[in-house]
Amino acid sequence: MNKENLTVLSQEKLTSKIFKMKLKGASVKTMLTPGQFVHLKVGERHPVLRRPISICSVEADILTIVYRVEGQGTKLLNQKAAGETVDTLGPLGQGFPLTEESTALLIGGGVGIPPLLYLAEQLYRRGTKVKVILGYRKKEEIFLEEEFQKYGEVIVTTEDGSKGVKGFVTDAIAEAGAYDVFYTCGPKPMLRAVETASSKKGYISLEERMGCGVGACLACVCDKQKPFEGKAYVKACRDGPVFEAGEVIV
Amino acid sequence: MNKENLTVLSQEKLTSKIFKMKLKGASVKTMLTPGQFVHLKVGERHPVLRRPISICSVEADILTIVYRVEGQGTKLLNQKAAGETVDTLGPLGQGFPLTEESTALLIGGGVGIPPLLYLAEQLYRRGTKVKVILGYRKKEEIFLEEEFQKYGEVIVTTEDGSKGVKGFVTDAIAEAGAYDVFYTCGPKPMLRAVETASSKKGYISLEERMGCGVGACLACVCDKQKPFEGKAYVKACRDGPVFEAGEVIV
Amino acid sequence: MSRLQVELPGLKMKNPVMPASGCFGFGQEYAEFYDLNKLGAVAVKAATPETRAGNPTPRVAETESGMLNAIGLQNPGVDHIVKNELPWLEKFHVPILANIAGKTEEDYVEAAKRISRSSNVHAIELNVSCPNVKEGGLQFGSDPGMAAGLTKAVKKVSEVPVYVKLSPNVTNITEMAAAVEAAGADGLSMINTLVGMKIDIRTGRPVLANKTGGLSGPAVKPVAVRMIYEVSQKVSIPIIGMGGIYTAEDVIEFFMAGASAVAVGTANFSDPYACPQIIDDLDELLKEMNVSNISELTGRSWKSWEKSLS
Amino acid sequence: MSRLQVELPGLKMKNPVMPASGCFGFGQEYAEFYDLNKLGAVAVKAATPETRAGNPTPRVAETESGMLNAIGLQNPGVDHIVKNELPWLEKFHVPILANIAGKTEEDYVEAAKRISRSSNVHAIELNVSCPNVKEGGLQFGSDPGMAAGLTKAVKKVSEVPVYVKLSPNVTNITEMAAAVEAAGADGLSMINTLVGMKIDIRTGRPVLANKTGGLSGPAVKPVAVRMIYEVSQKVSIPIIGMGGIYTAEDVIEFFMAGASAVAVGTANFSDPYACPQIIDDLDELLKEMNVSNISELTGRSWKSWEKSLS
Ligand SMILES: Cc1cc2nc3c(=O)[nH]c(=O)nc-3n(C[C@H](O)[C@H](O)[C@H](O)COP(=O)(O)OP(=O)(O)OC[C@H]3O[C@@H](n4cnc5c(N)ncnc54)[C@H](O)[C@@H]3O)c2cc1C
Ligand SMILES: Cc1cc2nc3c(=O)[nH]c(=O)nc-3n(C[C@H](O)[C@H](O)[C@H](O)COP(=O)(O)OP(=O)(O)OC[C@H]3O[C@@H](n4cnc5c(N)ncnc54)[C@H](O)[C@@H]3O)c2cc1C
Ligand SMILES: Cc1cc2nc3c(=O)[nH]c(=O)nc-3n(C[C@H](O)[C@H](O)[C@H](O)COP(=O)(O)O)c2cc1C
Ligand SMILES: Cc1cc2nc3c(=O)[nH]c(=O)nc-3n(C[C@H](O)[C@H](O)[C@H](O)COP(=O)(O)O)c2cc1C
Ligand code: FES
Ligand code: FES
Repeated sequence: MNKENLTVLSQEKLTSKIFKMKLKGASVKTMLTPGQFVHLKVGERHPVLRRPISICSVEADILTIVYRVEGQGTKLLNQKAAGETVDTLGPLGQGFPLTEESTALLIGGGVGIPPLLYLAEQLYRRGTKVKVILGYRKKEEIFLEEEFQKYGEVIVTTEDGSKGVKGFVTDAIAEAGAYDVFYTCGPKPMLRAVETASSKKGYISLEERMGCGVGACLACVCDKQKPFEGKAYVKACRDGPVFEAGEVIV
Repeated sequence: MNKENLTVLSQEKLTSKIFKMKLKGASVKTMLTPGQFVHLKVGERHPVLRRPISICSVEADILTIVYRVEGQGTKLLNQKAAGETVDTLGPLGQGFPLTEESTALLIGGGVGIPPLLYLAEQLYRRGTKVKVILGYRKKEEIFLEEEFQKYGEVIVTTEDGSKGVKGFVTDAIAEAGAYDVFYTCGPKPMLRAVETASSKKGYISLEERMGCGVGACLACVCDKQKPFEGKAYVKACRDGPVFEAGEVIV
Repeated sequence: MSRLQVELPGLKMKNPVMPASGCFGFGQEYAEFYDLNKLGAVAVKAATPETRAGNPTPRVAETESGMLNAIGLQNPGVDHIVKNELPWLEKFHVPILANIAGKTEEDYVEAAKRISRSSNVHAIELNVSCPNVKEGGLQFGSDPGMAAGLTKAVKKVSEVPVYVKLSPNVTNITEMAAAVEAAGADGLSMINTLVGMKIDIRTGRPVLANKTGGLSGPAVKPVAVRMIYEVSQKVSIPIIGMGGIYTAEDVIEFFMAGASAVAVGTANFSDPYACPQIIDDLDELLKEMNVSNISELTGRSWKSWEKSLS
Repeated sequence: MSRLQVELPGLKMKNPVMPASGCFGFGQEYAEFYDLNKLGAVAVKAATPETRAGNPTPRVAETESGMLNAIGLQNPGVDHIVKNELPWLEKFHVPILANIAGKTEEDYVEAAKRISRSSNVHAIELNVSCPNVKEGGLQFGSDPGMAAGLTKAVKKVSEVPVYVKLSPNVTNITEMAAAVEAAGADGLSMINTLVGMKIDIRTGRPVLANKTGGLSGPAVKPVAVRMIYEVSQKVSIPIIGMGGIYTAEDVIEFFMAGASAVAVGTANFSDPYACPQIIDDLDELLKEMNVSNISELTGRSWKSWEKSLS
């Protein structure tokens, strides 16, 4: 666990609300596992809490994150200009385990998409066949599609049908064909739907509201499906955000 | 009364803690009277209260203020770079009345010095003879001395004697020689000392902690020496900050 | 009816936003910034029967996301207010909520009697919760029996509806609210300020001359929302909500908690245009939310309803 | 003796700064950031006799300069804590303040009995003020008689000094403090969180699954300072002060108000290095202020003293 003031290299607008930001610093070299996240302090005194954002990709000492401007915190993040710094804690949590299986299906929705890019890259490098389903609300909100195409076949779904398959990500699973393992990240209803739709082994990444981000405050607990060794819960920030499908109650 | 986002033109360091800032905007043209102040909002959401800062000089639509970095608010003000804006309310309050007398003695201490510069300029333009006493703690903290020299004779005092007269501003009044009216601005103990030391007509400018800055909240009241028309108090923000010496209890 | 219109006892308001008592004087100063007709109502500064000089200065101190004040109910006395301050407000079509305070029950009764006869005073707000005066105020605000007695006595003499302004500095605010409702209060205002203090570490002394002061501003908003949420479920009189409102979103939050109108205090100091800005934004926001009248939102957080908003 | 050293009943501390209960788990996580020997003490997460699952999520919400939490005392039960959590802390030379909670007096007695026997537990903190559980907690924290009874019962069984952690959600905190002092409390911790709420206006529902939560962080600091200022003048047992402490200056402010040690909660979430940073800065600041031991500052704001500090 490191805390470092990473230097902003660039901000790039991907859609009306989604931005790609590049940050540079020594601690980035320790961000090795896709699915882990960084915890960002976006202002000096305000806001009080840090913001969890997934690692989207890493090249040497340069971290890329992709975030949606939602509320106060992401707005402040968006105001950071090149040369300014962002107090960054990370890498935090447990990321996606890289499978030994031959075909992996990655299913992402909304701001659950970014962490899958780093995963896609690493799987591709290991020789795993990568298939990707990316879910958006509409055509104008599509981002990162081309980046994923470098690593495998990409199916896009849009709720309004303005591009790709009309509907939700689950509507495209059949079209994706055979796979051995799935990885998914996105809003909870999507995670539930994917868990239900797939009988394969899989990994899900959960979003929970966080306090400390390091495992000390118990803000982010999730109940386990079956208590194991007396433990009935896990902490999304430390034991997760990635869990094996079926391990926790989503 | 105007509220405008003035554009920062420059920040210049005068001493280790004192800065000169130039701001531009249409409302600056209404800032005609020395001794008036502007009320600055230095952050978007924080801090909650505005900061009162005196008008130090005005040229066309360019306002100059000189401020000392004290706490949170002035620190944020100091971080504003050229091109950024500052939400500025003003001009507020009652400034220094320009005298008909022939010789004016201006006595300033610390951050009470800036408003006297605009006064010196206007008195000078009207043909009033201007004498100035500026009090500092030590040589390294001297600022604006040269600017005042354009309008009249300047005596500097330092508490440690490292430059000019050793001691407080009152220790230099005798040296300044004859005058008809005095104008003073600085910390309360200094104002009291000047009031006591001078038997001439004079005007003092008061610093009070403010809430609204416009006369609505009664945070900044000062008691009058003699109640007038039933009124026992005045508001520093609206009836002042400048009062005739002897009018209010300092 | 417009989206923004609300009607509370005595107060027919074109929108639910009024400046809070003590943060707007008697309106003259802010009238230099905008047309006061824009406002839903005006809550004027507290009046006491006699002239009050208030506390020594400093009277305000800033805190994180808030401020402390200890003005101490400075005011020229109810008669002076009725004669010299309120008539000026007559030129605006805006109902006035007249805040009154006192040391004894007689004080409140006296002030209520005199001010409620002013033609543009449409309701009275009993300030039983001022934390900045030594006597009266706070006691009435923390003892349900005393608050109820006071409410009854004032109701007897007032010619206009009576709102009781509750203090948050109590163990059980619902009990206070229920007591004054039973005693005949027509509405509630909540919350007044939380008692707080700031110490200047350079001098070792409290910043405020009065030592303690009332905390207001965004810092207290969660406490206000919680109290309105609790009280609104237990009383049937309307609540004027306040405590840290800065934006139209905040207004919606207070309505959803259980308010039927709101007051804006500290925000006026951050931005003199706070009230008209909030009113304009609120209209937009309600349009976006597809709400035909804001009063539909009152208590939304605890009422069950067919479908969620978005 | 160093500038920072303080001694309170049971707690011999090399500096007056400890992480606050519930904000530091049992230390393991923050030990990855720095050496816990740096700390003056550690207040560990509340223990109850039985395992508690706590509240559903979301359990935290952010507010202006503060946060709400409704963890709901989730903990593995006192026996598990004694067996599996506390021993790990033995390798540090840091006294432990063990926070305990319960629904009934028997619960507290049971927890106190068992945890006070742990070799590295140097004092117990009775959490009579948790706003996030349905039963117990808050009642004990708002009724002086009940709080006193509980204190007596726990004192009887505890092998270490007992601190009572007071709730700020009361009309008269001084009365509470006096009652537990009379009942034998060795010290006070104050303040716990203020009850608050945040509503998500998009859904119309409270953000927290528990609806209400406890407000902490810089927003509440003025309330904490005021309460410590009032209570410290009326009791003679020491106070561990907390509520919004983020900086060394804040620590000084709490001491001047009347605290003899401090706890840091929310600040750990903003910056995992908050505690060691504050400790380092505090040493510097005291040097600048020419203070030879920080305990000289306790109550400085209300005690008269020869000359001001600067
Ligand atoms: C492990 C993890 C990884 C994430 N990765 C990404 C990412 O790569 N890109 C991205 O755009 N978003 C990501 N999110 C969501 C992101 O954290 C929130 O959108 C962000 O915190 C919102 O902050 P705000 O100040 O803009 O919104 P506000 O609504 O003002 O935030 C208020 C509070 O709620 C919390 N909060 C609000 N929304 C969420 C949420 N969805 N999840 C958790 N906490 C929330 C905030 O952190 C803050 O404490 C991730 C969340 C988690 C838990
Ligand atoms: C009419 C008037 C004119 C002024 N003109 C100047 C000027 O030209 N240059 C300059 O450097 N300073 C001036 N001051 C003082 C200046 O307002 C304060 O130094 C400044 O507000 C400190 O803010 P801060 O956030 O840095 O300090 P903090 O101590 O963090 O401020 C906390 C609060 O206290 C208030 N406060 C602190 N010190 C003062 C003070 N001395 N007077 C009034 N309020 C204070 C702040 O406004 C704020 O509300 C003037 C004050 C007044 C009343
Ligand atoms: C400077 C100031 C003066 C106040 N004076 C009064 C008053 O005279 N009567 C009263 O009932 N409340 C008074 N209040 C309380 C406000 O009306 C309001 O209840 C409180 O400030 C919370 O709202 P806010 O956070 O929007 O300011 C005052 C508040 C402030 C900040
Ligand atoms: C997430 C969280 C959990 C807490 N859990 C406990 C607890 O278990 N027992 C307790 O006495 N106080 C608990 N508290 C209260 C803190 O110990 C402290 O009194 C309060 O947060 C004020 O300090 P702060 O503003 O520095 O956070 C908790 C606070 C937070 C934020
Ligand atoms: S966020 Fe604190 S334990 Fe996970
Ligand atoms: S600052 Fe509000 S009346 Fe002067």
